[in-house]
Amino acid sequence: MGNLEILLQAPIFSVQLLIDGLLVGSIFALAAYGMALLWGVMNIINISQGDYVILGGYVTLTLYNAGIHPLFGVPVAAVVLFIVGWAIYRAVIYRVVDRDLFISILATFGISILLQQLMDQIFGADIQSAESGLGQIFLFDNQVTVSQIKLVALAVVIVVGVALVLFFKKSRMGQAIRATAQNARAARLMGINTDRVYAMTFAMNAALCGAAGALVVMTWVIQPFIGLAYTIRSFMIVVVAGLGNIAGVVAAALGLGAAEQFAAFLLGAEFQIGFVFGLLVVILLVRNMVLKRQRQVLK
Amino acid sequence: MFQYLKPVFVSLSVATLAVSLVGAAQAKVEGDTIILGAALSFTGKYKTNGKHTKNGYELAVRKVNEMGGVKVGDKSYKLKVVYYDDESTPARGAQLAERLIKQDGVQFMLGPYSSGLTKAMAPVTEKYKIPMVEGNGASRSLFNKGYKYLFAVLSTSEQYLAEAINLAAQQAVAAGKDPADLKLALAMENDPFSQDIRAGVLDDAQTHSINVVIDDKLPKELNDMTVTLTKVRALKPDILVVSGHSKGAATAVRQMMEQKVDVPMFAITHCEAADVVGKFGAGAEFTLCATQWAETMTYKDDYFGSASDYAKLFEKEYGYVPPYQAAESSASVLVWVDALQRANSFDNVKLRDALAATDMQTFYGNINFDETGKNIAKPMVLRQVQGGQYKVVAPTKWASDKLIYPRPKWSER
Amino acid sequence: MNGRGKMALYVVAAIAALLIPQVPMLQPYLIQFAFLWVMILFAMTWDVMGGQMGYNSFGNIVFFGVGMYATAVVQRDLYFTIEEYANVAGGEQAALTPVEYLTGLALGMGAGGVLAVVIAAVLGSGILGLRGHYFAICTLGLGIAAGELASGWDYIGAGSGLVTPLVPDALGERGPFFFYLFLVLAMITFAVLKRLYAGQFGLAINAIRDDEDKADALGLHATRYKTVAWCVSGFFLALTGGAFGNLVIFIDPTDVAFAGPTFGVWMVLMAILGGKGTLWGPVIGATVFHITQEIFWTYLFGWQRVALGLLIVVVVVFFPLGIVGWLRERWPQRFGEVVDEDARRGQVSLEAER
Amino acid sequence: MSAILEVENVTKTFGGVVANNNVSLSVPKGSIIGLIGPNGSGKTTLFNSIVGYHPIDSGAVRFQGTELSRLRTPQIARLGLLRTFQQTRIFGKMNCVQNMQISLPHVNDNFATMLRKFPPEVTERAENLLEFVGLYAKRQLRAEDLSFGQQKLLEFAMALMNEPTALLLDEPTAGINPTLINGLIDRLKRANAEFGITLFVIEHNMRVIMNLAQHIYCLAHGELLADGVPEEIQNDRRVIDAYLGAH
Repeated sequence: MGNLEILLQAPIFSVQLLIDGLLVGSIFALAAYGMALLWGVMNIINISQGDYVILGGYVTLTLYNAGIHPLFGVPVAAVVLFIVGWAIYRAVIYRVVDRDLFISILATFGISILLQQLMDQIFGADIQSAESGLGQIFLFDNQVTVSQIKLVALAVVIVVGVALVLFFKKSRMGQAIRATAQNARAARLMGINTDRVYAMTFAMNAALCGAAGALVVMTWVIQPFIGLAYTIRSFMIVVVAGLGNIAGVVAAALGLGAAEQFAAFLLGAEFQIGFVFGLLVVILLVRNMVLKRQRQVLK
Repeated sequence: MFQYLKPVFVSLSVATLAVSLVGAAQAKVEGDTIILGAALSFTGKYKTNGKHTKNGYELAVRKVNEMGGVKVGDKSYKLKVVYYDDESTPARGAQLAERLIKQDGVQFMLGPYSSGLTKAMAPVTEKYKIPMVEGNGASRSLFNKGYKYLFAVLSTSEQYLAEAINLAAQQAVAAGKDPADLKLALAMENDPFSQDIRAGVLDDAQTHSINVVIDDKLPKELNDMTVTLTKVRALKPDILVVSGHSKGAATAVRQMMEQKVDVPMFAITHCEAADVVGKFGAGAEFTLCATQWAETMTYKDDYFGSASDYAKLFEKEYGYVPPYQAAESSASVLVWVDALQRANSFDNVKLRDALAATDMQTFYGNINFDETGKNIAKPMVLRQVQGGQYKVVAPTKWASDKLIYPRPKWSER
Repeated sequence: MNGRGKMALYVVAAIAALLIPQVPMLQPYLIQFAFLWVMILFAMTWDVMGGQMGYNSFGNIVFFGVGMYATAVVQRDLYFTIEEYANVAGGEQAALTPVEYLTGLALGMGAGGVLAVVIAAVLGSGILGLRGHYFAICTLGLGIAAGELASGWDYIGAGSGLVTPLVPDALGERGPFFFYLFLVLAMITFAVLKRLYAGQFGLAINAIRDDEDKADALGLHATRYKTVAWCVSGFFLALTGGAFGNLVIFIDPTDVAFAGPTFGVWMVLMAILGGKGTLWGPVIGATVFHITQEIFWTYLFGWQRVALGLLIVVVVVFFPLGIVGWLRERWPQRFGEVVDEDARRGQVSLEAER
Repeated sequence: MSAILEVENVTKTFGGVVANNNVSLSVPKGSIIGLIGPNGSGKTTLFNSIVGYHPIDSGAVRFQGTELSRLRTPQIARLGLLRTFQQTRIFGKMNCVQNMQISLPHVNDNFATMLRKFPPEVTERAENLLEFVGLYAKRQLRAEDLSFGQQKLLEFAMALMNEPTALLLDEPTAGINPTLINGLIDRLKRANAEFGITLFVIEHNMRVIMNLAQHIYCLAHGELLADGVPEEIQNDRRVIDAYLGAH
């Protein structure tokens, strides 16, 4: 493994990979938290998660092309995606909330294809990106570079995370969402409009993805067809971290980010996506083995 | 008993299938129109280049029709192209080739976009002995299969960036160094086209005994090559070669600029299609770009005039500077026109022979096919972005400007 | 109708299908039909898992790709060295005699089938322990990971893909050849599945679908049935893949062989559209889907995939029972079912209240 | 009578909550034994421990001399120790006869039997058993279309189809129309007498269990509180307190 030698001889590059990985992971955390929310509250696994991310990227890109600084894209994409999410809930999702899980998986798969194709028609299949204009920080005699936009991403994730925690603790809507997550029927009996809660949850999830997308388009490049990888990453992070555990989600996301960078470096970039999906299979199998050992009572 | 329904369903489905699919054109020549067929990528990852290809075909068809059409026998025919969308996937491409030939009765094929799609369609056209003239399938693996009905107006992919390696070797010699001391880094998309370029570059590196220090394959769904660039920073190669259609070009230029990766020579493909200058401005400066064709070249023909005339016409028509993908597509149509007129017949074997005997000049370059069907009369050109313009720097015959080597460091710009 | 009468109908239908190539009007469409048979095979093999057993797999495409690559590699290595093949394939391959070609194809498909069974058995022991959405997502990951792995493996051509040999001219045109190849494969698959569903196997996997814990509690070898079901599904899908590689000639790892986002999803959609968990549902679903798709392709130029996405959403949300499923709910007696109308009505009103 | 099922010092905890603590009991061959206890006293957990739904922390479970605590549910079922569920579980989309057919004993299954079609004898036996529980007229209905009580009966019939040596019944009369309960008790007794099936029954309905069981164990707070013949249990102070205390 020639690649391993590089790391062993110049360990400084593992610092580079680690920093990159952690910062990249912080962007995953946003989308993953949205997925955990959706899963926990509505019991829906949203395959179109990644496509909301990409759509958020295109919203930001549109601003950027109109001459507005892409950093404004973060809130704007969040708001636009909030509306899109609400609309999608009203059009499709509310019909599948209480149904078989597979129906919702397949329905969101359909939405995913639809969004991809619409983005392809509207924005084109080319790779595009928005320049944040933020520079790089050079460390260790220029051996390690950290792009400031990735630091901004980390800051955004922290701010959003704190805001979410406050939202769930303090606001009425947040409490209603938590109540619905615990027991939708009981919440309904207590007078909570669960339909509104679901709509809100779905829209908030889309908004989180939109914000993540704005960061993605400033950090890397986007094209309409790369959403699925973000969905899978989110799913993995949630499986590892569990539902409703924001600190766990962030930790798992950072870990995945770093693992991916090292895997791509060591195995070769062509295996990066394969690594993510392979890791998913492994994690699920391991999880199942652990669960089997302690499978609890079935009623 | 549901089984009662079976024959009903079978006949129903057969009938529906038949009815839904009948109705397409059933002839290679309809009245005074010659029908050409093409499956192009109107959706999916090759969509942009699919559009360039279609614009190229359409512009040529319109021009030919305006100038009196094609004379076969003593009759003048208009050209018309039937398009299908191959969705950028080879499975669909093969199916569509079949459909164009068997269902629509097309006897004259134009190529799709990308080597992968061409690889999927060529065996089908070959099997039915339908000649196909293509301008966008550059992989040399297309031309070692003994295909007799496939003709490509473009230079094959192993030539794309080979010139860059030669240039670097020359520079090394000029600086009194041994080319064998040069270090080469490759980051090539994992698809037929780029892997072929890689093969060509590796061959040339071998002749100069250049040491390959990085040999990464980029994923098809590429959006980040930080990892490869980290390796570049670690190993400090003298040449970095990246190929991955438009997205490879855009990603590489952007991230090189962002992460301030210094490398003396940086060569890529698809600069024009990805519009790296428009997108990244100064960041694209000093990048070497392989191109099949440049509008500054001095070729000309009766239909379009000179290369720059073509570029002007194209820009007027479609609102953007023609990338070479469009030019080679237009040239493919011109090759068909020439062959049809020389063969003076619609017989596919005669047409094949006429195509094989092609020896002409177009605005795109000289065209003369060898026995494998690839064009050997036209060189690849290497351009460097200098002051926001693409300047031809190699080969010497066409060079308008001198190569700037090494690339200035980011800190010194 | 008695068994003999049914049998006669099947025979008549089979002969009718076999005679399609003799109809001059249909001859240009034989490859279209071949694709249709492939779609039917997709839906039927998926339905073993998703419909009959309730294990919704997005990863069955793995077996398709494995079969395709195995066949292509056998065909390549049987009569050529890799070197030779890279340089003298394609047009020159008329050099293969019909016997050589058919031997290679048969051996290759056989190898692909066996390999798929082995993979299904090995993977199944772990993955089939997952339930519900975990299984669905895991298999989704499996399908994509397989494609990425194939893209990185040089022996099978990596990202550059692999070209399969051409059908020798002596075997006639491509149209009839592949028409019959896939038709026969589809018929065999249909017959085998019909037989499997008729016995204990069918009831067992239905039981697993309805309540796996109960099946466990009754002492059913659930894991064995699940694994065998996956092996059966994988085996026929691998055969399909092997032949499909020869049909499209060029194998691209992610777009043709492990084409999860297209074929992988279509097979699910087709089975649901026709009615999952029924014998005829997948056949009808695939037929309707294929025709719809061809119409979309022809008339919705460039927007066909948008339409496809919409179609998925609409079918899944509004029509989850599928065509045959809907017919069966509507006229259960015609399907040999007896329904307690009072109970049914009671349940409907209960659901309405919910 | 020799013990067919022996539970020795079984302890099971769920994350600190002790569900079963050092429970020992034995079920003699051919008997009908009852298990009672207030809600949450660990009855169902004990059943789950016996049939292998989860590992036990310590202790031993033996069925006809075979140690069960390392086996998994289907293996235990194939030994002839079967259980039914408190929340009835049947195969909803299949009709009653199919439900019965697939409930055949699977102990001799191999790859060849996967393919077998069900011979007329099997169908006949299935129909006889459906007749036995009073579901013959509904045999072609989908199981999910049956009423809750009928589903319970079907589940019982399925268990009989499986030819178990011993049967663990988790609240067989819960949710059943009181007018049908006597009939059910009668059938349980007949199953015990005619088919020789040992029954181990969790039951809340005191009238039923007193009528049915020959010997009764009482659990409270996960521990064995008392055991004895119905009359003893009925008059046992501790049992009465446990039930009252639970309310």
